[in-house]
Amino acid sequence: MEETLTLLFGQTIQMFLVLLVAPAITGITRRTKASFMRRQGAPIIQPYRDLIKLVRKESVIAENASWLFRSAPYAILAFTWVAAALVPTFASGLMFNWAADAVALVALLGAARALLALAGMDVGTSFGGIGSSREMMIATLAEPAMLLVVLTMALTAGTTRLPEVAEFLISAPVTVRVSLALALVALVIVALAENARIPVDNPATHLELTMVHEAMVLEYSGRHLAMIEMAAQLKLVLYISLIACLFLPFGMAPANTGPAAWLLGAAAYLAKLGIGAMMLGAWEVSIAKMRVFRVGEFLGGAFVFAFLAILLAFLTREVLN
Amino acid sequence: MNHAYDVSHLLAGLMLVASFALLYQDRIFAVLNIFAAQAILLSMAVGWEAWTQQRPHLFITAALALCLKGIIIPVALHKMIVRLGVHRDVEQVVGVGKTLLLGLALTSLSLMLVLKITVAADSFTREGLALALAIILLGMLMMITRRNAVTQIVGFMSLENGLILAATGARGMPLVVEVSVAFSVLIALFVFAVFVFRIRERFDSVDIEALEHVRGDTK
Amino acid sequence: MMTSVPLVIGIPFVSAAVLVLVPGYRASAAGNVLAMFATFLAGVSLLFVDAGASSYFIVDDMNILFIILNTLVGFTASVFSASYIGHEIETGKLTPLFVRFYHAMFLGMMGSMNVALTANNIGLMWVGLEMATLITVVMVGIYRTPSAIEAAWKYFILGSVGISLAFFGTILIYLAGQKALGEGAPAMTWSLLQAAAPQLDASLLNLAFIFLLIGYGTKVGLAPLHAWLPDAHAEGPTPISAVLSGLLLNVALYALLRFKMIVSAHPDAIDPGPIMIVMGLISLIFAAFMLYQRRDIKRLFAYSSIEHMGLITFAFGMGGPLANFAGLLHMAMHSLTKSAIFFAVGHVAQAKGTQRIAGIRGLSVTHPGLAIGLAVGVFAISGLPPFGVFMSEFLILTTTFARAPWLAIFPAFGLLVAFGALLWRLQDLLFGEPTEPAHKVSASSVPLIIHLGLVLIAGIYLPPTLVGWFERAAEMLK
Amino acid sequence: MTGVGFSTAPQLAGLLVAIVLYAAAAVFAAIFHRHKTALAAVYPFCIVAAAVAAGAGLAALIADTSAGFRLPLGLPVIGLHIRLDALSAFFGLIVNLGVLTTAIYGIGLDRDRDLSARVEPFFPAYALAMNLVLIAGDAFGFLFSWELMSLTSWVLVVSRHRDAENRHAGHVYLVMAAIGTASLLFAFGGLAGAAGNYAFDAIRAAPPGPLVAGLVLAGAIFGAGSKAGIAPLHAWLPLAHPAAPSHVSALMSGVMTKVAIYGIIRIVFDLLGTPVWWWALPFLFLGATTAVLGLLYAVLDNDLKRVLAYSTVENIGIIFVGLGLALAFKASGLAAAAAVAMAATLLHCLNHSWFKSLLFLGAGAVLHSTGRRDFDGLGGLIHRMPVTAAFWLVGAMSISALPPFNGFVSEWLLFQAVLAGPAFPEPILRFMSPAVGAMLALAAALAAACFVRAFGIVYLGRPRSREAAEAHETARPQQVAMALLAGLCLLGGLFGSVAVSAIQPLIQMLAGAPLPATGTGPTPFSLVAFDAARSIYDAPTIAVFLLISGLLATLLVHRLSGRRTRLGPPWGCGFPEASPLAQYSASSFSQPLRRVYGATVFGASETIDMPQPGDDRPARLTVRLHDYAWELLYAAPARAVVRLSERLNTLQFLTIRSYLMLVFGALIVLLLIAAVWF
Repeated sequence: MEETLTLLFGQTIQMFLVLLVAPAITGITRRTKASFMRRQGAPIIQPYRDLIKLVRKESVIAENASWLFRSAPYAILAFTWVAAALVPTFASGLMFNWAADAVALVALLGAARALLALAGMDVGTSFGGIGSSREMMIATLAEPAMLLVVLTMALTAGTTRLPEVAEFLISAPVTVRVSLALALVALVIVALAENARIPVDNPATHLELTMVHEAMVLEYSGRHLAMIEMAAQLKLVLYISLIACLFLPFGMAPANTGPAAWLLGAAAYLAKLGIGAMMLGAWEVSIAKMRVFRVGEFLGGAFVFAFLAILLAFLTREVLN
Repeated sequence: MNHAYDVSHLLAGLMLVASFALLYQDRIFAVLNIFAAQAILLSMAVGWEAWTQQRPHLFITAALALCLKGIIIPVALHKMIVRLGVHRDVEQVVGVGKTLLLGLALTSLSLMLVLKITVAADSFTREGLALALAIILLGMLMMITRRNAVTQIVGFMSLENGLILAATGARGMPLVVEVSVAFSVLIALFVFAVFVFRIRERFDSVDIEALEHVRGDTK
Repeated sequence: MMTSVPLVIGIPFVSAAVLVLVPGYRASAAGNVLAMFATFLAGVSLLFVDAGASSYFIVDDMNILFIILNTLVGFTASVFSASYIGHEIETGKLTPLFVRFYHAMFLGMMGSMNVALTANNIGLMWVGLEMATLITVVMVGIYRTPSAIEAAWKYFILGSVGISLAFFGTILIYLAGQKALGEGAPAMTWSLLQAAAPQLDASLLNLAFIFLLIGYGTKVGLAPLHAWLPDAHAEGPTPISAVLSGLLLNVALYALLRFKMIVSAHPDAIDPGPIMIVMGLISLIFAAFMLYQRRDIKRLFAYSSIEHMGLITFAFGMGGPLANFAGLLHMAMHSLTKSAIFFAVGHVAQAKGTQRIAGIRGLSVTHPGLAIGLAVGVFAISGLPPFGVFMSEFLILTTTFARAPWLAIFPAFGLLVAFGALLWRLQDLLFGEPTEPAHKVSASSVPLIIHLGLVLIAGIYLPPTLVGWFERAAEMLK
Repeated sequence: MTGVGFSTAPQLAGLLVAIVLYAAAAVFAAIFHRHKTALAAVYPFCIVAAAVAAGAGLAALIADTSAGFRLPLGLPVIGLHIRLDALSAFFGLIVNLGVLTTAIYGIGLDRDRDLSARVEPFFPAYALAMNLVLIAGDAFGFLFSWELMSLTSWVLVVSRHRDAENRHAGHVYLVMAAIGTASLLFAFGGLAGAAGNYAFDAIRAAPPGPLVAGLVLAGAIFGAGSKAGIAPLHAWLPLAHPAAPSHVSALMSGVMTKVAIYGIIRIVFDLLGTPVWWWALPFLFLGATTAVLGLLYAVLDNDLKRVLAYSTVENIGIIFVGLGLALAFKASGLAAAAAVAMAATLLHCLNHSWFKSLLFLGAGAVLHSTGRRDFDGLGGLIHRMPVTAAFWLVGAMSISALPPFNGFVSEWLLFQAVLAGPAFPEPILRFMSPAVGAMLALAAALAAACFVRAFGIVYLGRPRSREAAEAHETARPQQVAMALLAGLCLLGGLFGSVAVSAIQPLIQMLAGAPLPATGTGPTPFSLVAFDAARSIYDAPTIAVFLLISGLLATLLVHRLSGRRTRLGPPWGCGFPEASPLAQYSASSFSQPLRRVYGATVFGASETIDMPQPGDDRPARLTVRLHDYAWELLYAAPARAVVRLSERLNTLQFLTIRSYLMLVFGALIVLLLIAAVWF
């Protein structure tokens, strides 16, 4: 009983941790980019301010918007948040880590994406349509790649439960395997695409026919926009923690350990997030955005990598047993 | 008994020759005459069989053949031709030379077949059968190498001749058969006549090419 | 024993003779129906007098069903004719004199078919078939339109050639039997020949079978001997088309089967199987393709008859209890279904005033009942459940596949091609915007209902007696 | 007579009662077809029958009933065998639930507009035929009912016969059905053997040898597969399914395809004896390609009902993959994995029957109220038909395998099965399973894209036509039917574990072992594939989580914000378009996907006709796609047949003499043969 409570407590902590950290990560990324560009840039806490401001503003909605348009942001935020809360972050084996395995995680994100795309089409402007259609096209390439990566990891660890994967990688003496490397590359590409980062999309643009994610949310304002922004930031966190959990789970507090260990884990986790954010920033300044129809090839590459990875994983399994 | 065999063989052979003549002939009246001749030969053959086999009822068949095919039909056809004003010479589809060659081939085929397979049967039946088969095949050949309806009728009847020859050649075959043959030939003639006249009503020739411009299911 | 055979044969002939004298076509129509009904009763009574063989007639498991079927379809066809031909007079296509003539000949034809079916003497069998043929020749030409006369002429020439070849085959059979059974009648009695089959002269049997196959095959309508069949069906009066498809083809095939029994009972004689398989498949597939180009509705179904005769011949060629059973069943089902289809087609032609498929559209709108009848008929003949043909085709295909998989492809292919064409045409007839004119249908639809009802029942339940006949006949057929 | 004793069970009795009811309804409607009231009465009739049958099926499934008897009907001697076992029961449940909901939908049909003697009498007949297929205990009965099923549905397909497209669809459909039946005939011929053991028990007693088994397998896959709509034989399906009235389309797509799957399972898993590993290859290959191909068709098509039909093709592909995996695992002696794959397959059959019926019913509602199925004429319906839209959204999310709906449950199980792939002893299979996994992932993503597109174009945005603008919400019974199905989709999504444990006996029967670790999860509702340590999916917990976080978010936001909302014109980056036609259309939505996939799969080619400046004719963009499956497997053979028939047709127009020549020739040939032969 005692223990259950602790785990529940831990789970709750994680839920709010990710929520609190998310804007900061975006802030760090922006800041890094700014400094690489020799700009001063906004402070790291700027995203928090933006969110508050957005929430406080009145929200303007098109007359012909439907109930779906109004309710979508809540659902999107919920889906993303749950997904983010279920990825092992600072400690594995928390209360509800088991509830959703890797496959379910991908599906949760998929649900959020589908709703966002629908919301984009609701008002019936051509921009929304552009955004949704491109988003879904990108998804058709990114999601399989992601799933394959996850499956590769699951294969090496013999389970689709992320905590167990992490545990396995911590405990087992991991000889660096080609399949893992390929999977990592694929996952990074997918992460870039899913989070609408350069080179797939440019989070900082508006009024360009090249935009994808921003085009979908054009019609949103006020609190609705805030929630969508929040969801986007959560998603970024989620992906960074996923990469961390799958490829460098070190420092994560193992299952059934107390709050003491969690503090360490948390520290390690935050460090990873920070580094991830900075690397992202560095990457974004160092390369240019692609034309939308090159994206297909780019993500196709991710798919190929992931497929090779799982293929090799199967073969290595063959060697093992 | 031996010369019995010779005679029937001779007659049958002559009938075969007649069939060849029919194939060769291209003037319609001559065709009719030759057919009459073949019919008469047939009746003689049948009669001879009746005598040698001591089966008097075969004489009926002989008589039938003589009167009907030897006299009545040729005359009737002759009249018809005159009445209908059919052109007197038979257009052939295949040249006479080819026709005769085909005829020879068919004859040899039938001889080969029969002689080869009916080793068991007595020579008498074998010869009769072989020649009869040859005559039948030649009759069919005549039917498909001539355009003119009358000659087709003739060809068909020479085919019948072959049948009767075979039937009588088969020893002790019950009367029912000859009767049926005669019967069918009668019917045949009757129907032929009906048709020929009908055709006269509809088209102005007995040339069945004229008949074939309908051929159903027009596009 | 065999007290009712004389009746089965006698009634039609006698009443035919009477009808020739009866004035007034209505009376003769009624007489026809009456006589055929009596014949039907006589046929049914065959069930109760025990089967047996005399020197001229025979009643056994092989033919009893066909006799009954023959008389039944004859009866229904006569009912159909009564109303149908009446209509032809109203439309002035026929004169009363010709109609009297028609009914008399109808009876004559039925009588001679019964002769062929009951004959034990192969000569007699031949006579019966030939009389039936010659009478139908006249009936096909009865409309005296150019196309009708051409059809009859074609039928007559090919028919007579068939006659002669079949007769030559009969002579050869006699010669083959002569050695074993001595000269005279015995050597022409089927039951004796069958009993003494192993002692017969094998090589003569072979030659005989070839001639019989070509001769009677012409009547069955096997390709390439089929040429007379489509036109004869299309140009003759519809009841005659029904009888041709439903009965005459069957009778001819029945005769062929009798001889097949003798030949296959002989150890050294050739196996008729392969030849029949090949000819059957040729007819089946050829007819299937021909269906696509048909413009005339009666010719369409005539070709479908060729197709099914091919299938049946194929089945008997395969042999074996299952295939033979299926073949016999298919013969029965086909004659019921196809005659029903022709009844329906007759109605359609009268309703729409044309036989051209292009002139008939949207029947399901203007004549729903008729449309259903036609559709049921076509689906039944295409071997869809719940109809009897499905069972026979099921048996034929499965057993063929089980025994020679590669061989089973061909009949299946043929049937499917044919189905494609029939369905196509059927949809054209039933659906779309209806065409003018749309008269009321005058002819009686009772025969149609009776036939389709029987086919439906047979598809679901076969009475054991029937099955018994079929199984024993299949046994006889090897 | 053939080993089947007369053993009956209440469940079987119930099923038979239902069948009698169906028959009664059909006959009744056929007799009184002139009276609309009588026709309308068909549906309540069917509801009762379906309820009884579904109940019986469920009971039989849970009790693992096995009962049957023999009637002196059908084939002589062998007779007609009636048999009910867990397998028939499961699919019986699928069929009758489908009939139940569609019949409820039918109650709401417009008397004067929709009811006709061409539909109502055949609706129960169709249901009857499908039930008969399931309880048939011998080859004859099976094919009999199978063909009856095709025939009755054909009538429904051509019920709107004045439309030439429907006639064409009907023709293609029935011919294709006949071809399929023929190859099933072969399959059963091989199973029965020359002796003709057509009863299933007899077949089970003597399974065929390896070669024959291969042929039978081919026959079964071709025959039943074509009925289910497996690529590349699928081309008839998107023609026929949409042509029928919508509630019938729902039955054809949602239910009849499952009957076809039943046929395959019955033959391959039950009658064909112990499996060999390579049997799985065709299933895996065909299934994977079909799954992806079907969706690519769907995502590029612009007709609502045809899109649904294509997505049926895709789902059949997924089911095939499941079957293939189950077969492979079973043949390799990996019973547990086989059980997982089988569970996934069966669940997907169930789930697909639900959401596909739901989607078709929704499409029917749209078609009924707007009279249009083409995407370019729809849009904005969420305002006019909110209820339909809501339920359709549920259906769309389920079919895109998004949690917490049922589509995801079977998808998840299937991935678990794929993950067991490395255990295969045969290298080919070991190589194939990741490939299959990749294809499945691709299919899942495409499905999401496809249904976002469909929902967005039809229900969101602004109406693209007057009809759409004047649409009205559909009738109450239709809403009830959709509500039922939507509810099932949600429940199935939340409590998939319950369903799995319910079909354990069936899984045992087919895979050789039950699911290893059901009920060992943390909560009673957590779905466990192999063991709790390896993989868990706990839908209820996730759902609770979603609720909590959703509520939290709402609370948070509403606490902070003034909740002020103002309505204004759409922003659209300051370029508000006047005309609704300026919206993103269906084809523009699918353009990126077409760019990415079209060229490879459909040989897509774009030609742009851009007029010179000053030239006032409009610019044109024309896109050409090739449907290779149709062109090569349907159109080409049809053309060949017609051409050949034209050739042969000259034989109808010869002269009498040449016909005589034919006779003569035949005779001579035979004589020559004789001369050479002996």
